[in-house]
Amino acid sequence: MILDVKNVSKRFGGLWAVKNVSFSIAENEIIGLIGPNGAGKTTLFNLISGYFPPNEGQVLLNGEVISNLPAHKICQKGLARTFQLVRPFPDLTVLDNVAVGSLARYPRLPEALKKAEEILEFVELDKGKKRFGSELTIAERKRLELARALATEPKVLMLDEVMAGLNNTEVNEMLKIIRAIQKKNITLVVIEHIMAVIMSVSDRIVVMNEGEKIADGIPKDVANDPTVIKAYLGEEELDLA
Amino acid sequence: MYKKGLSVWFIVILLIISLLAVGCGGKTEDKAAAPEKVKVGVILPLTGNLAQLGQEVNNGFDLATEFVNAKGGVWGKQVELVKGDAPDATAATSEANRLITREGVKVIAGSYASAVSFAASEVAERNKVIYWEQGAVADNISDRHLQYFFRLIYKASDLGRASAQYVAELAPQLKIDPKDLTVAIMNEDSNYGTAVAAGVKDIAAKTGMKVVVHEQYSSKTTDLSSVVLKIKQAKPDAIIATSYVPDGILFWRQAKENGVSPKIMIGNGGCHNMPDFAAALGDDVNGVFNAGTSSTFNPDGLLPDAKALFVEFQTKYEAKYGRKPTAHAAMGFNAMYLLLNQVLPQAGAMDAEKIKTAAKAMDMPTGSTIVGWGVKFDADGQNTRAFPMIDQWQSQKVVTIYPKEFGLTDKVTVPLPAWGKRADVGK
Amino acid sequence: MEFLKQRGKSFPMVAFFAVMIILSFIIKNGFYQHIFILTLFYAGMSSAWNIVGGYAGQLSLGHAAYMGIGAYTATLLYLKMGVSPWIGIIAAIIIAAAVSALISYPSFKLHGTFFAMSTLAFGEVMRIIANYWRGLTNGSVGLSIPFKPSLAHLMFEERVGYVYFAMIFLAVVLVISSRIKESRAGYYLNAIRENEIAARSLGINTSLYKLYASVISASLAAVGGVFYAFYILYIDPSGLMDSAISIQFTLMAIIGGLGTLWGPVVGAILIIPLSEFMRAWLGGVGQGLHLVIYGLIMVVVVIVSPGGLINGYKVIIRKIKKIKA
Amino acid sequence: MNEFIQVIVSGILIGGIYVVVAMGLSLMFGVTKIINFAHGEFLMLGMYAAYFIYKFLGIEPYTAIFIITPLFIVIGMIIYKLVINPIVDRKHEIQIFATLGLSIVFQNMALFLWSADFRTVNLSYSTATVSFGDITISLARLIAFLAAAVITAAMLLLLKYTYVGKALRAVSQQNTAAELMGIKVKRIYLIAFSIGIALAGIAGALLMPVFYAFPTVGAYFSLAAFVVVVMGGMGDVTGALIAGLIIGIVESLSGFYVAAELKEAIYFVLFIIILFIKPNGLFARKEAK
Amino acid sequence: MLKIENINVSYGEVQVLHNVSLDVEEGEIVALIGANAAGKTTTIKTISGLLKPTAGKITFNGTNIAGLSTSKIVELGIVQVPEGRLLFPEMSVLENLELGAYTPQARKVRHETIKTVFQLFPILEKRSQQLAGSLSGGEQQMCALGRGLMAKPKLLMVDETSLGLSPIMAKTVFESIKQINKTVGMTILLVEQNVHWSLRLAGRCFVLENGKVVLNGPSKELKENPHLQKAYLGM
Repeated sequence: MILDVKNVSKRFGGLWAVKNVSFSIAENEIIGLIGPNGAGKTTLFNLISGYFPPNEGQVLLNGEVISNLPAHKICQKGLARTFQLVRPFPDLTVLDNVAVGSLARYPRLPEALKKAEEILEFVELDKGKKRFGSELTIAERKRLELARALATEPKVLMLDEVMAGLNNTEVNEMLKIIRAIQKKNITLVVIEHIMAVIMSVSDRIVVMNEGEKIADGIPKDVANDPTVIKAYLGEEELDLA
Repeated sequence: MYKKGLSVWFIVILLIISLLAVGCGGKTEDKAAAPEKVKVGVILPLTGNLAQLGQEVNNGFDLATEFVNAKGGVWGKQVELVKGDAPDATAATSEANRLITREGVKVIAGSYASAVSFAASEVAERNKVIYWEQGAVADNISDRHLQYFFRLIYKASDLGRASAQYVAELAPQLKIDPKDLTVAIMNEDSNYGTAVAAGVKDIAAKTGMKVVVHEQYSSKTTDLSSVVLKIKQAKPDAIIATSYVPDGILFWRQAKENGVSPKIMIGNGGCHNMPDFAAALGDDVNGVFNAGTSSTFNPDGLLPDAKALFVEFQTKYEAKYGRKPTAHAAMGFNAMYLLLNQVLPQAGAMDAEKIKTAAKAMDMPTGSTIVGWGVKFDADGQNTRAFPMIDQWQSQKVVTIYPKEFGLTDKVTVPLPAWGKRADVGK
Repeated sequence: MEFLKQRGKSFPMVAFFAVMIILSFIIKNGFYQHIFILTLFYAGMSSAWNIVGGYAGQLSLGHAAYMGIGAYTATLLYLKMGVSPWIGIIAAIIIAAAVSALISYPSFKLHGTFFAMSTLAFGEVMRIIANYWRGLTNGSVGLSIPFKPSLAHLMFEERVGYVYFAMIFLAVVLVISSRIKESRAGYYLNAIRENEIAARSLGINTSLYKLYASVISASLAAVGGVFYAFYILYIDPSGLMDSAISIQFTLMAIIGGLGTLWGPVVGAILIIPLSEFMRAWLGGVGQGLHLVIYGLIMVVVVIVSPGGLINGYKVIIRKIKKIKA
Repeated sequence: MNEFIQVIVSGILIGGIYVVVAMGLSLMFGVTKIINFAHGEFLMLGMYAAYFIYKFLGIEPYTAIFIITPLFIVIGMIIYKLVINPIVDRKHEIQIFATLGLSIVFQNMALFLWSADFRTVNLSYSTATVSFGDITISLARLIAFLAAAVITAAMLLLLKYTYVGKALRAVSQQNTAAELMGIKVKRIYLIAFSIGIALAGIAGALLMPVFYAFPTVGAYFSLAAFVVVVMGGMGDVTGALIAGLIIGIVESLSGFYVAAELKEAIYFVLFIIILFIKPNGLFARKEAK
Repeated sequence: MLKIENINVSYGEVQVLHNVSLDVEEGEIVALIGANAAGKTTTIKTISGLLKPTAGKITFNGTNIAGLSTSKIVELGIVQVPEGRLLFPEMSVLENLELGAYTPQARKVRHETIKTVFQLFPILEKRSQQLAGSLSGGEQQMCALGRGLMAKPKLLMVDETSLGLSPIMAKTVFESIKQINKTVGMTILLVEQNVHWSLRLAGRCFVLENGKVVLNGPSKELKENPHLQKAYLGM
């Protein structure tokens, strides 16, 4: 198992944002993490990536406990992430944005820039690489964010809604990129909203609701799980009269 | 990270502009080379925290120049003061450089504030220009053995010695042996206050007076109650204070509020002889002593020429500025007048070496200037015949009482009456 | 010289210093030389500030303290033990670096105004300590350095010596600045400035890099302090470590362009001559008039020019490029 | 023991003055998020206003507050329109330097117009005291302190019970939502700024009987006021009151028991330490996001 | 009632809305649906006057409101309940509601309005002295809705009410929206990510994708639309 999440909980004030969540990810899998808004997906990402420590439980990367390490250490150990609200560095160029990522592995700038160019080519963002982070469209920003995380050469890459706000063509392109990333032997954890999309790309799906894991399995099983349907789609027989 | 090729041209353009500015400046220098007027540089703090006293000195400088110009100027030419504003040492360096190299002055008068004097006189020395210091008192300014530096005023520690000495002399009137006299020293912590306090301590050690409290504070403070309380606790017979105007007012007001009532209160210039000080305290100012230069002593103690000038200065000053000259204005006048009326005519030309020789040759007895001093410079350019006088506030006016020959009155009130009962001091 | 080796990138630097050297031959008038020296000095100080304030985005308002530490260290070593200021520079660097490391580490938890205010308070504390610690610093009486011109004493008979020294100081700061800017550290600092959370997620030890920027910046400011002491030859706490001086460094970088290599230099080239000439022209006219105008210019420039002159210029270039494209 | 109480009392009194000066600053910051580095200069102008009103109209400073308040509201509006409005949405550093430039302008304008003389009004109550046993309290400082309490209370009432006050709080907490409620945010900024300036003017009038006006007087108080505002948790009225008193007491204690020269340094150090422990001020309820 | 014709909106140099047109008739519930960042919030921010369109026309009851200030638009009767609720966290529930009635005309009748709001959301009356920041998510959403109603709007725009709410809570909130529409006769423009809810709640829907309206029509028809099913319902 490359990533083990063991009984992780996080409390904000009196509320449990994440409650006793456990799952494991095998190498080179694509895991879909879904759930309605406010289910605790992003909080879970923040816990795993070291943005804040869990109140309870442990996270292990390649068998090593990482749950009390600072975020930068976790990244250096090979776990990278993107943010739901994209955070490109607005006053840096696209190339420089990605170079910040690749510098984690290639301390010398020329090499880092070369690697960054390669990655930009890989995500097909190499055309406008001299533009500033603030000048990109939403789709480009998402891709930039992905490229930047990829540039840190992670073993595990966690993507937080990289397809939100994209149109169909763009979603398909992104899916292509995600599959290509998988081919590079990188394990992926993907938070996504749109069921159809996540179903098609994931090897396995973890469903969360109100901070808890409510399902974990292959897409087909999960899609037919009545608890999931109820949580995710809401009660169909709602009376709005 | 960014293509810089073009931004460099931006800088180059800026440089060209500054080059042009320099080019224009060169012409000014040519103008200075053929002067129609006698140019004398002035460096004073005209802005910033020390602006008030700087302006007083400036008034004195201006009036002295008017006097001399009215009499036909120097060498038959009118005198023009070229002024530089120097609120701090860096600005002093700038202004000294400007006056010397762009305005071409050979003598600079200044500077009241010691930090300004330090920096500006250094530049003058390096450029072999005379620095004529009228009122900066820090001891070590003249310890640098500069060749072109002359200081008319006494050192700060000598001021402190004078006030402490006077306190010791008053002890018998309080029926206290000077050895049993308890003294509180308080001073603002810039070089002026610190140096004065050192002089006070020196005399205290010599006379055996007991320093029961020594408090130093920043003149920029908003509250002196802790200083006041400490002094109140120690119950000293005398307080020897060195303050600027704001903290001086603050201290005495808070002292009054807390009922601090020493038998003797003496200040050391800077604040305690300023009209603003009296305005803030009203009748409670009466009875407070001040050691320092005086502008209100008895001119009968002066030599006849000096006396005439003293009277003329007093009336003309009041006519021009609408108020009586302060000691700082008088010192400014004195310094500039000596320079324009004695030193430069004696030197015969605007040449630093000649001016230096003329200044070194000066030998004026005590009582020959409008502040009572004589003039005789030692090897370091320190005037050996400057001395502070002692004043007492009476009827909200500064009245000189010591040395005797300059005293306006023999009526000296000691001990200090209680707060609110000081209207009759000196009567 | 080191920076000549940097292929095409060093062209602006070479061009700049070529112009500076030419200027050093042209400017013979002492006052202009003095302004020239001050401009180079302030450009260096502001560039040093820019490493932490611009690159890393930590708006420090206490850098005069480091200048003071540098000035006092070298001056005291020289006056009390006869140590050459060249060695004093090294001592100044060590002490300033240590102090900045000590204060910076906890203060980087603070953001925005809170950080700025804490550095302002730090600067004031250092000034008050320098004033109070009379046994060491001679307090407000200040320290005056006797003028004994020689290269070993860092004092020059001809003012042009100071011009070259200031130029070397600026060159060193600029080379270090550009080296940082064009390296991992520079990228990391920029990333921290732009978005600290994202920076952390990319494997950047943000505290460490901020510390690094702070230490280098403080060390360079201390070197500037040594230069200042041996140029003015008199130092005192209120003249050297006043918060107004810290603010000057910041102002130049902001006027010129925060976080750009040349911004602080442009800022200094504009502000120093401006304020010096204003004082020269108007200082004797009316008390304070020159500063009223100086203040007005400052307000107007800050309001009108977004993000400094260099950035304003960049925006224009960007627009031009767009039209062309 | 008595001396200790006296020291504490003095501290509370000077703290009261800091509170008056800081209150306007805090309000401005809370609502507009701008730190007004020229606040001390508005205090200075307030002192001059009180001085000239006394000198030429014979109206005592406390009464002059009724003239100064409307006058300074107008001044505040003008300055807001000219300087603050253009920078209100800009970066911190722009705001800092615009207001800093303003302070240079005002300081030297005062110097140019009124010279560097120290102006005092010497009133019967300038040095009058009230005594409780051995403890003496300066009357004018006591009045300033009581005014601080009254101003704090008035501010709290204004903020709590009036629509304008609620709008001020709304804008300071969530300005987008406030705008969506139909609140003219820019006008609220204008109001906050004008009230802040008026409070600086009032502080000037309150200070005039105990202090003295001169061009750089603002700097003597503004640094302490900044510390109070930041420590109290930007924009928090009660926080500013408590922080002001803490600073005053610490200053007084350290001045008496340590050294008068170090008292400012000591409260600065305290301030830095507090920030290290509570990075958003002593009374910040939430972590700023 | 509200008519938007071909508006374009940009953030800086990035255009986010392209020729968006939509209309709302009096008394109906219209939903604006689409994925994250499709431009829904931008659209209603533009209606509220927080953003200015670079092209196009917005009329409300015949008045052109494009480019008017937000406060003016609120006075005209368009009120937005913003995404993320944006309550004033350190003010009480009551104060939050009172601030809703900021415009002069709403302020006059605020005592009556508040009664209606408390009837709709009894929990708010119970919590009226509590700080808004201390409420639970659902309560906060109700408070935000109540605050919007306090302005006496003619058109209430509700942005992402269900965001961050549990399904049960979301259900309650949706029910109350329906209630508001029914009892008060309030016109409502709903912005939602949750397509199921929107289709059930609204009479008509507009679907935004990448800043363009790609579909619109009565909810019943849209429900059968294969594109919508594929893109949003995972069918």
